[in-house]
Amino acid sequence: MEIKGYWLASGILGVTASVLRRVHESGADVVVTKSIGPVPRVGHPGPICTSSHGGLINAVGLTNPGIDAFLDELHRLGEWGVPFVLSVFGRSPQEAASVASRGVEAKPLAIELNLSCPHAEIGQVAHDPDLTFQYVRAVKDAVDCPVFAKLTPNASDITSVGRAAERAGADAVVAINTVRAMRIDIVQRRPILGNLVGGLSGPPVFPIAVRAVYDLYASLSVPIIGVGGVTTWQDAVEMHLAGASAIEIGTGVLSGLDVFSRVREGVMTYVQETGFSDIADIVGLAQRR
Amino acid sequence: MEIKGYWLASGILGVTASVLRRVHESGADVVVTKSIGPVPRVGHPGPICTSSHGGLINAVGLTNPGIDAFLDELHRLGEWGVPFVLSVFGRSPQEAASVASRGVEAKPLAIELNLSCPHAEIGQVAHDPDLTFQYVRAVKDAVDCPVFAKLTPNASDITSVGRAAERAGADAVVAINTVRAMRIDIVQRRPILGNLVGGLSGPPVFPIAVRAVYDLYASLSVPIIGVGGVTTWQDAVEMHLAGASAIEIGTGVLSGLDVFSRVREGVMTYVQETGFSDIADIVGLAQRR
Amino acid sequence: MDIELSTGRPRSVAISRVVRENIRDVTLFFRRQPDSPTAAPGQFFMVWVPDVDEIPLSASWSDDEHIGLTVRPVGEATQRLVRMRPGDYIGIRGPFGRSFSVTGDAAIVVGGGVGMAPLRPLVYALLASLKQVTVLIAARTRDELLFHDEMLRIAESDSRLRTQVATDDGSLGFHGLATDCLTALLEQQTADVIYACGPERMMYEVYRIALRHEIPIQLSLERYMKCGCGLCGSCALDPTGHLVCLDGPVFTGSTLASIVEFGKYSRDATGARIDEIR
Amino acid sequence: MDIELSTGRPRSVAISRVVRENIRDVTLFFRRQPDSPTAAPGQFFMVWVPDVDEIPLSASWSDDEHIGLTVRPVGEATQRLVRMRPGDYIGIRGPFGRSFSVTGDAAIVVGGGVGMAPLRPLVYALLASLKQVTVLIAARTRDELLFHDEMLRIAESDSRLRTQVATDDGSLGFHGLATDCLTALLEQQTADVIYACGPERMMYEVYRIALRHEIPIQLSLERYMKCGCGLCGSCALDPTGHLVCLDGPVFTGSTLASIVEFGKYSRDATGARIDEIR
Ligand SMILES: Cc1cc2nc3c(=O)[nH]c(=O)nc-3n(C[C@H](O)[C@H](O)[C@H](O)COP(=O)(O)OP(=O)(O)OC[C@H]3O[C@@H](n4cnc5c(N)ncnc54)[C@H](O)[C@@H]3O)c2cc1C
Ligand SMILES: Cc1cc2nc3c(=O)[nH]c(=O)nc-3n(C[C@H](O)[C@H](O)[C@H](O)COP(=O)(O)OP(=O)(O)OC[C@H]3O[C@@H](n4cnc5c(N)ncnc54)[C@H](O)[C@@H]3O)c2cc1C
Ligand SMILES: Cc1cc2nc3c(=O)[nH]c(=O)nc-3n(C[C@H](O)[C@H](O)[C@H](O)COP(=O)(O)O)c2cc1C
Ligand SMILES: Cc1cc2nc3c(=O)[nH]c(=O)nc-3n(C[C@H](O)[C@H](O)[C@H](O)COP(=O)(O)O)c2cc1C
Ligand code: FES
Ligand code: FES
Repeated sequence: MEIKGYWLASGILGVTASVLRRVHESGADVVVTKSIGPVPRVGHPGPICTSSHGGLINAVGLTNPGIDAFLDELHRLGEWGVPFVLSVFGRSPQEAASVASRGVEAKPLAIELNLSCPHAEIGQVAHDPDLTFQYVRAVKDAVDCPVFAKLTPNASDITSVGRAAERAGADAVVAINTVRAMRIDIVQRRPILGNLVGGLSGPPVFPIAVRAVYDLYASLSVPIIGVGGVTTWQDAVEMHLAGASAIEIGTGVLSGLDVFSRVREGVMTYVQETGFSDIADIVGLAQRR
Repeated sequence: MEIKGYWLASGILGVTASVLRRVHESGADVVVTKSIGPVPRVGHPGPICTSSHGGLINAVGLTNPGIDAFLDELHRLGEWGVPFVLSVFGRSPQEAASVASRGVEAKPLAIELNLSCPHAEIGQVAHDPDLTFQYVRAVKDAVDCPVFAKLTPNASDITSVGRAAERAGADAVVAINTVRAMRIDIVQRRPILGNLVGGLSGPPVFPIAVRAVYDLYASLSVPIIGVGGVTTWQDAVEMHLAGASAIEIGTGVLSGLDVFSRVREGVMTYVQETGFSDIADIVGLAQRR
Repeated sequence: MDIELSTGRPRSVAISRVVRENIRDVTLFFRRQPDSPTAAPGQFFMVWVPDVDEIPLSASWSDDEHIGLTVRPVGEATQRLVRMRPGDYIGIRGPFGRSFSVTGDAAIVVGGGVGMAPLRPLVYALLASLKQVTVLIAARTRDELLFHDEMLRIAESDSRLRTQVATDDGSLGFHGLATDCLTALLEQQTADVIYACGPERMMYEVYRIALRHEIPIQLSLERYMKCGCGLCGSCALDPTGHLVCLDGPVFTGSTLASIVEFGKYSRDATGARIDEIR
Repeated sequence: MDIELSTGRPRSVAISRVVRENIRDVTLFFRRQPDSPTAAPGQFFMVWVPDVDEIPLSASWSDDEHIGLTVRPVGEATQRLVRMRPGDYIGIRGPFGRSFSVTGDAAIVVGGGVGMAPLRPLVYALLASLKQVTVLIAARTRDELLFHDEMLRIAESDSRLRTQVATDDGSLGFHGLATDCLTALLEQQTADVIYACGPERMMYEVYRIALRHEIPIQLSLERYMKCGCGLCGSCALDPTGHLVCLDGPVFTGSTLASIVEFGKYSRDATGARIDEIR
């Protein structure tokens, strides 16, 4: 598949075929599903989200119906011709691989391997290059389609983890997942989220994501899929210049499902007005200097 | 020294005795100096700061006149009776220890060991528990006053690093320093900061700091000094509830030097209205549950 | 994009008053925070029940000073709520969702069980706009009728309001289902709009009755909600992807015509399809 | 706290016009971004010179459409700037700092070297407020006089403006220092406010002259600046901790009376004290 365009990020609205189709029809070039595991999972008790200083913190906790039930939704996406990427997770490389190999039945464009949810027990994978290598290798061995590794900004050294994913055969890396965060209610004097801790997304994390994409682009040769805090075309241009070939938008859907087309049109106008012929021409341009 | 109150964070305005006195007189209980090294250091070329989606990114680059020249300023602080903490850094444990032992001549309340600047070459210390242990131990051995270790949220596991600092004898830990970040200018298509990358501070990092403080409080027995994104008394209450005994404010001075007294008064009113007798009574309260 | 506005942060409020409405339902009142909007009829809040969960509840009362939530205990969160006392804290996000819109001249309002909660403020809004209103309150038994006394009291002084009761066991009013009562009603009187909230099986029948009589309707749907604000997707409807939290909970009959799952199936907390509606 | 407002982000603007003012100084014009404020006389911008540094420069021109910066090449950043051509990019944050305030009825304005930059818009502001203005333009030699022709031109049509020139080498006007010229001037005329900008040695003497004559003054100071917005502390003054970027750059005589370093010493890029003023 070609890594380009403006995609729906995993976990936002991505639990049924119907809404994923709607997001696609509203302008998302590709939709990434909610991260799916081997069995149904309720996730964390509510509250599962809260705003914070311009951002969003969530601790959904990988709620999903399990790959078996979700295959129905995937097949529907296929019938409807919606271009989709299947996000998967697992408690071991084998488990992730088995979910992925069940999922490819439904012919996703690619598998996105979520190694990086900061508020679920699997959060620690993408902190460790070796573990990341094992997960990516296991999934690559299990499927024929492209495999993307989704990384966490909470790792000390995201580029080592990215390089491990690349060595293991990842066809692209996705950066970033949410940043560890927490809010406390000062009236009840207790953490707000049912899971106590969660992950920060939205505008506050944008410069953290730009930095991750920039660093990864400088040290990897596979494409980077940028995600984190993008809500405007200016953000998207910046993310492309840092090195993102495609961009995923999650929290930004709160500004309306037309965010994908608004962003795309803005970037296209920018590309034309600055004399380039294609968005691909600006990818990584901030790296010269 | 008692770890309590509202302090000026290191690196904000902290390069001369005069302005540090002014900040103290404007309401900061304690002022922490700019991080001082062994020799004069110009820091990074400009731009050294930029706003980003409600936050601030800086790459000052540890600009400082070196401990020898800075001793004059410290002595002046002493004469003026300004309660101050000396922040130091070094490229090796020995170098940090030697800066600290020169600095204690001027009788700081404590030494704050900056192990965590995300945009200078020394940034990597507080990613590694062992290295952190060595730095803290070396400085502890060199000085008689309390030593605080300042940690980075960019570490995969801030609590391991905090525990290493505690084992090495740190009298408190300070969390958090800035979060790795970057902005790119979309007209010139190059990173904005002279140093390309910098550190995010201000409101966007607040929930990241709360989480770090909460996690550290749960696993350490030394006091936690909370810092990151505090600009209102509500923020400060939240930080105390997470586990901060004292709170440092940096970027928040952009709202006026009276931020310290505004925050203090708000917290005191909160403490009284909720039936507690002292701010210390609410420290860590969000941990029950 | 204003995340503060679209998602919000649970704000703790102390329960100021607890009113037992009938043998099952309880209304909890709390003071409205001055900087938060009042709720329009049909809008809901995400209500944080400490240590348990966050659940959607409609505003059954909303004025400048107070907000009221009427709760029927069906599981852990709602049971915890109905046991609350003045001074206890809950957390509030919202109001969310689209409200009922006041149209037409003669309305029939059909509330089944705790479905009367969002309809109570609607009745007041309709009367304020000088409409003729017939409210049909249905329950399994007379002890479970919600807001019946209040509606009777209004009807005493305002002839534009008529009340009608239906109980499954015949303990008061019409003996039978709300939908049978509605059918009977429509033989005697006409209406140019029908509003309904209650068990989905009931609403689906109301929808079919209205279709048959060619009367426009507005129904308030329930689906499992985690975020309440268009992020998580758990409340999405097949096959259009309408979100109950954002595009609803109030839907018109013409939108419902495109919702294949309406009256047929819904989804559980994991997102899995369950062939069960409430 | 609005960091966007207080600190800002360098915004790239293309140089629209380059004007050589004299053998040293060059004015660079660019279009003002519609959503950014105009600069009041005495306010400055932080100017990002790509690949080099970010430095403070006063607005020498500011109207609804354009902003002008007049630059004297003294080091890498300023040399790069004076070589710029239309279409080249710089980044702009600001405007920052406190401006001159227009007071009194008869003003003397003393500009030494490129110190005339912030004084040019001040002269216009004074005249717009119907003041009598004497502008004293000083330079080492006539070829380095800044805005002299422009001031002469205004004076031709507006009798309230008088111009006076002083050159160190006597190549035009008064032969000698600006301060000696000012002393001579004050023997012929009086003034109820003095404004000055230029080398600190000059400003310090102007300050002492004004003190002797008991005339209120406003001076624009220079100190090393990294942030321009009250964060880094590099521009702090001893012993009060006044910040040149935030509390200045324009200070009144009464504030300067408390600044021991004024006219005596300053600090270098590391923050170390240097017994050197410009
Ligand atoms: C828009 C809307 C408005 C509502 N208004 C009211 C009201 O005014 N008064 C009232 O009593 N009830 C109302 N409900 C229903 C109420 O939200 C559920 O009864 C409540 O969530 C049950 O939670 P529980 O923990 O008590 O029960 P559980 O044991 O968790 O579940 C009992 C039943 O409630 C459903 N449920 C559980 N959690 C949710 C959730 N987060 N969202 C939706 N359904 C859920 C379950 O699927 C199950 O069918 C409303 C629901 C929606 C969607
Ligand atoms: C409020 C203010 C307004 C100014 N307005 C003008 C103006 O309108 N026109 C003009 O030509 N100059 C102006 N200056 C001076 C100008 O900022 C310096 O000449 C410039 O920074 C020199 O940079 P450089 O790289 O060319 O020289 P360098 O080689 O870096 O330094 C040459 C001299 O400039 C000083 N300097 C360097 N960087 C800075 C800095 N960031 N802040 C302050 N001083 C610095 C050095 O200490 C040294 O004395 C102003 C300065 C201030 C503080
Ligand atoms: C409510 C919510 C749920 C999410 N669930 C997932 C998930 O299941 N899998 C995943 O890889 N990322 C998940 N994420 C992370 C997003 O895909 C994305 O990486 C992150 O939110 C940053 O992008 P944004 O700022 O555009 O939202 C979730 C984010 C949010 C806000
Ligand atoms: C301009 C600037 C300079 C800083 N310099 C230092 C420094 O020298 N040493 C240090 O330990 N932290 C430094 N920091 C980090 C702050 O002390 C603080 O940890 C961080 O900014 C988060 O707090 P805040 O959000 O209140 O600013 C600096 C921060 C800023 C914004
Ligand atoms: S409840 Fe989350 S999208 Fe509707
Ligand atoms: S230049 Fe940084 S505080 Fe003034």
